[in-house]
Amino acid sequence: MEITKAELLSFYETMVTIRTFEEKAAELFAAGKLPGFVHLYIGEEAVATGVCANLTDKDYITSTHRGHGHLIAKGGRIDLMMAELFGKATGYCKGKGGSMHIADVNLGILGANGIVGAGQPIAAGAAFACKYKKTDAVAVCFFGDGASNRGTFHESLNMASIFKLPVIFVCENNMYGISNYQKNHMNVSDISDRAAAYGIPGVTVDGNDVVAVYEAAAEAVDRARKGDGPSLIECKTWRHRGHFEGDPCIYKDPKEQEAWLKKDPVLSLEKKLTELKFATVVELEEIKAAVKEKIDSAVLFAQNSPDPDPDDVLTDVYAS
Amino acid sequence: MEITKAELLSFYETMVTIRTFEEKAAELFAAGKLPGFVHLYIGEEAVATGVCANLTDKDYITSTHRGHGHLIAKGGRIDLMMAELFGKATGYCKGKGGSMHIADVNLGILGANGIVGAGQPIAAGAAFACKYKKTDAVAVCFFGDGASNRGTFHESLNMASIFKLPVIFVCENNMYGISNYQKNHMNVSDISDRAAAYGIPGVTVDGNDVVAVYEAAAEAVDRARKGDGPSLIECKTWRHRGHFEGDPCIYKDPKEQEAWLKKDPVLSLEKKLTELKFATVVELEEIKAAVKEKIDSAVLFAQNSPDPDPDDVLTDVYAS
Amino acid sequence: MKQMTYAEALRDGIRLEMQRDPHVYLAGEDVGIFGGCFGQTAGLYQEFGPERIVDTPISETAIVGHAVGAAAAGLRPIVEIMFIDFMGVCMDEILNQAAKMRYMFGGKAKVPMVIRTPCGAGVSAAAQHSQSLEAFFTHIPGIKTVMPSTPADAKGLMCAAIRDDNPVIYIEHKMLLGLQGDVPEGEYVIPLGKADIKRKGSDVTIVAWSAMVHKALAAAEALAKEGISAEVLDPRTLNPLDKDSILNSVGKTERLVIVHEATRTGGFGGEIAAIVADEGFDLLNAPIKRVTAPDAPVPFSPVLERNYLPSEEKIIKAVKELF
Amino acid sequence: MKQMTYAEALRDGIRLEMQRDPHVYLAGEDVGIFGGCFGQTAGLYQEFGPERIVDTPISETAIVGHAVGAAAAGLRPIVEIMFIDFMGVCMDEILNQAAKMRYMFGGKAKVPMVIRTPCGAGVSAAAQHSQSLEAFFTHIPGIKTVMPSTPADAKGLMCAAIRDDNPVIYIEHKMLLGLQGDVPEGEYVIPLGKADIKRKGSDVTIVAWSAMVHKALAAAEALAKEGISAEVLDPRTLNPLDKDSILNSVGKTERLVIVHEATRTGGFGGEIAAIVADEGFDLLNAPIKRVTAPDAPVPFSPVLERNYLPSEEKIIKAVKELF
Ligand SMILES: Cc1ncc(C[n+]2csc(CCOP(=O)(O)OP(=O)(O)O)c2C)c(N)n1
Ligand SMILES: Cc1ncc(C[n+]2csc(CCOP(=O)(O)OP(=O)(O)O)c2C)c(N)n1
Ligand SMILES: [Mg+2]
Ligand SMILES: [Mg+2]
Repeated sequence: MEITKAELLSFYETMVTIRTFEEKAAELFAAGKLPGFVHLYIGEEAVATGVCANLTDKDYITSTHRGHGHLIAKGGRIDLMMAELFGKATGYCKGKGGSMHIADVNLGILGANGIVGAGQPIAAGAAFACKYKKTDAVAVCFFGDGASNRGTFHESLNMASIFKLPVIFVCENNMYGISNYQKNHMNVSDISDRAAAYGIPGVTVDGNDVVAVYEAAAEAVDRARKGDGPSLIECKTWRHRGHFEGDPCIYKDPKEQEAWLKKDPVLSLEKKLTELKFATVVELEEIKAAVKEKIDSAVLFAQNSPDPDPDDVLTDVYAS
Repeated sequence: MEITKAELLSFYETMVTIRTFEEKAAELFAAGKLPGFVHLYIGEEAVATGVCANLTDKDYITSTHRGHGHLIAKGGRIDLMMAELFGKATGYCKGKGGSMHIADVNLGILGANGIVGAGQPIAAGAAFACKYKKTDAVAVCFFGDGASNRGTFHESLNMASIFKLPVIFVCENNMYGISNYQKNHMNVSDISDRAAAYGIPGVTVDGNDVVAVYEAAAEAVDRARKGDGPSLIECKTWRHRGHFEGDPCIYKDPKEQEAWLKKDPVLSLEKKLTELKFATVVELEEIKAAVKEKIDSAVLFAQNSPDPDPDDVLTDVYAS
Repeated sequence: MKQMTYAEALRDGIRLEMQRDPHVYLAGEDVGIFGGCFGQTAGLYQEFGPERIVDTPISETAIVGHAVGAAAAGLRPIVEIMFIDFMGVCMDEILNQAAKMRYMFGGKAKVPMVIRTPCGAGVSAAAQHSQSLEAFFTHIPGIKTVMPSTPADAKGLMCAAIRDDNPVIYIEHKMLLGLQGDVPEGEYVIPLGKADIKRKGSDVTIVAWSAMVHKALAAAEALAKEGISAEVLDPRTLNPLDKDSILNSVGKTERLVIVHEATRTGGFGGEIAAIVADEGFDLLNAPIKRVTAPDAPVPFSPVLERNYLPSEEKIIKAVKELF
Repeated sequence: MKQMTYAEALRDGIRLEMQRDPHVYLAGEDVGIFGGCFGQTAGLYQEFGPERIVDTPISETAIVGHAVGAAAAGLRPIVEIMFIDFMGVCMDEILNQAAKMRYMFGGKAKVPMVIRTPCGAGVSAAAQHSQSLEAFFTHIPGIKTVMPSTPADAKGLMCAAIRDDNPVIYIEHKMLLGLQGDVPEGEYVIPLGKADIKRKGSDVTIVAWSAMVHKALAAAEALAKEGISAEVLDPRTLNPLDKDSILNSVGKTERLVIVHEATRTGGFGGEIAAIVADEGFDLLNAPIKRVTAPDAPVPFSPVLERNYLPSEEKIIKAVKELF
């Protein structure tokens, strides 16, 4: 499988969009403009991008507390996302959800989720629906290394295997569950090894290499669409920032942090694009500038949007 | 490791005690004398016997809904057990627990349990206490093939591995979770393969061969006592009867049932004992007769015991 | 009308809805060939096959969690949790996923799913197989809670629960599963949120649900002989709750006794008492009494279990205290 | 006496009990070096080391389940669940194991353990990180439930919870963690089950707990200016509940308003109202009012969250309805 120039450039645009969105969110949070918790995806952009490049609007994803990247990669609208971070009435959730609960069911985005590991059975269920309805749609579940220790992981992978569900479990192993280093929270180094417990394929890839992620996901998605059941893909990566904004990260070894910063997925892709002569530095700058403009206008949209009506507290509890 | 005559004969007595206890329970249940549900262990006696032969009163076990065998093998008193099955005031739980909740904390028996898979974290916790107190005691967790699909399995084995807890997870794979055949509830044939997901040793043994079970458990217990952490042992076995008394077992293939009845663990041990000339048929009959007498007198004890005082409903909710 | 048991009636409801809507399916442990622990689903596997009657592993978390995902993706799952006692295992999926998805997403998701589960004591199944836990669910906004007491209600409320676009906990009492009664044939839907006066009366209102309706009716019968006319009101669904019917009845009788099998403290009886002590305070002529299980786990021994459960006698005694 | 925050005070309680009894240890996610999500356990790791301050994987089921086993085997675990919202994940371990072990075993086991967990809204943490779920635990016989409102109570109740031989849910409100107050130094144990009158009054009793105590006090202050003397009663522990103190207060004031942050339906306010509507019916001179969150998940936007929460104004309004 040869990745085309167009594909690579589109990966780049997505990754830059995520990066810029997140940098903007960090800036806004630091300035006291965003309420609540904010968990940023900076450093992990290649995972969502490489995986979602294999999906269409008919496919489903479940996301996590660290969800902005997944949503953007799956086609979520950044203006509605940004407005939601501000808690505005125009946001994806009308201000009811915030960063941890953004969703777009029409795009197959079944939500960020504040409960670690909760997306795993939900993704299995969405995949169940895809299969039940005899479509070739699939579901992708994003989750962390920490989440792979939750019971939901075990039950969902087992259930998906038994029912041959078209679901891809994508573990974003950034080596930490908050402050808990992978070595201290599990005794295996490759989380993909856990796939064997369910009789499904498991593979580990460099999560900072968008092409590697894309290719592994392509294979798993293809398998799922053909009716051959679920897979587990572990993407080794690193979060550049604290667990949430405000976390001073005292638990991280600065040397390790430094080493990983050198493996920045966006910079690596820039290097690749220029080396392959798919783009000049100037062209890349143009892409970045265009993205920045989009993000800035999303912020403007959000800031100019009205707050929700306080009485809206009581709507949307039940469907009628 | 050579098993001695004395050891083998003691295994035999334990297994016959379990078998006879269970046959009596079946008879009493059919006669309408026992309230509630009764889940019998007939056919699986070699597992509890082989494992518990490695334990002392200082060690802990957690049991299941199918718990009589574990309790007897760990030294539980059959008179108090039988009285509990009848719901009498003299029973292990003063009539409050019944078959599914018999315990003897002084003997390290942390209870049968009506929640499938609930014993797994409890056993890990008991092992945590053993280690914390710097004793060399261990904990054993018995559970079924069905229970190995619960999230508790995953979380407990992972936690036990990380903390190097002295706990042995003993999976009694009788190939069914109620009516659900193993092939339909998981896509691995050896449940011991799941140990790799936690970086701990896993082994599968013939669960109808008490010596094989004993030896595998001896190694795991030894490992645990030495501070080398947990293990998973899968014992392949078969329940001769329905899931609970009254279950007509329509889901079982009669041929498979027949084949397994031939592998009856009690009969196999009898054969071995006579072949090794450790006992004559007459001597074995004597053991059986003695056991039968003990069970009968336990039944008498139970039947002659008083019911609990109805007002006892309100005691024992809290420790004071 | 047809004579059916409560279990047959709820199954009839499932069957009709499955025939009507191909998006409805049933999943759970041993719901297929085995037909459910109390035979509730017997025959459905034969009729609908393994794609729509799905045996699952022992994985309650994944059972309920998968239903949330399937519902959000357009299906209408019915899942069985074998005993209500096991709902703790999948509580996060109920509390934080099923119940909140719609709200958190700003109204942009629909989670139509039913969790069927048997509750109740009476068969010496002891502390982990006998509970009445409805109060957990009534404290979760976003969830509806249904507790039928008769075969007809079991059918009509099952159909309504399946058609509802929200997560519904449908609680079937294990002591009622064999109860016979007249059940309308064919389509029969009882709207959620409508109480039923199971017996008319003028001196005291007894609010009771699920199995307790029958104990309340027996008590009312006995009380009638002593000249006390008790009205027995069955809310049938606790959420939505038909508050108006309760207040109307108390307006007439001026006295209220609430009966539930759940343990007393924090039971749903407290909520009903609180509503009436606020909105119906001026209607009341006497204290509000609750007849419930005591604050203890359910004991095993029949002798203890009998004393544990609310009874006709305890209801009669509570009613008489009001006169 | 020493000035401390609520978080420092509860930590002081943990520290003292850990110094006193080597069987006490603390386990949970990120309780070590990280010091807890809100800094509650900061410094304990340095003082007691990794054997007694134990970082766990993200496995709430195993965290609580292991505590049950460790407690039954002779230790006295304190475990942290990072947000009360996650208690659904480990509900079976609480409901069917911790709470029932002693009873099911006929009184022959002891399960001394504390589950610490922060509750409450106010920081735009949205629906899955802001709940007040105490009513779940008050409906589980075998569990005790503690909800301190001040630094001193936080310490005294923490020590009592750790010394108690039963499973105790210790709920710390996240908006109170930074609250300063006078705290007794050294050993300080407040017996579970003793309410505290946080303000004396004669015209109306306001029962409130946790963060709501402070809103009730503010309302009482404002009401005093209008000539209404409100008594603010903080039960401090919901189970055991100091029923007598509540009835005594209502006996004096003849009016009752209950304030809690949890959603209304099925909240513990219903239980208190029910008790008073039964045992204190003759004392009452007016309906019993509840001021609570509405029956909805907690919204994210500050504008919505503010309207969602009970406030001084809402309490004042409810009180005035009684006159
Ligand atoms: C069930 C549950 N437990 C704990 C938390 C608190 N928490 C939020 S994120 C997080 C760490 C998750 O680690 P991981 O899965 O590796 O994802 P990452 O944050 O590294 O992306 C924790 C413990 C939670 N939200 N839900
Ligand atoms: C959490 C939970 N789910 C379901 C049940 C109902 N149940 C009781 S025993 C059982 C089957 C258990 O299978 P397995 O673990 O293989 O043990 P076995 O009965 O074969 O000994 C089931 C589903 C339960 N008690 N607890
Ligand atoms: Mg991580
Ligand atoms: Mg089995």
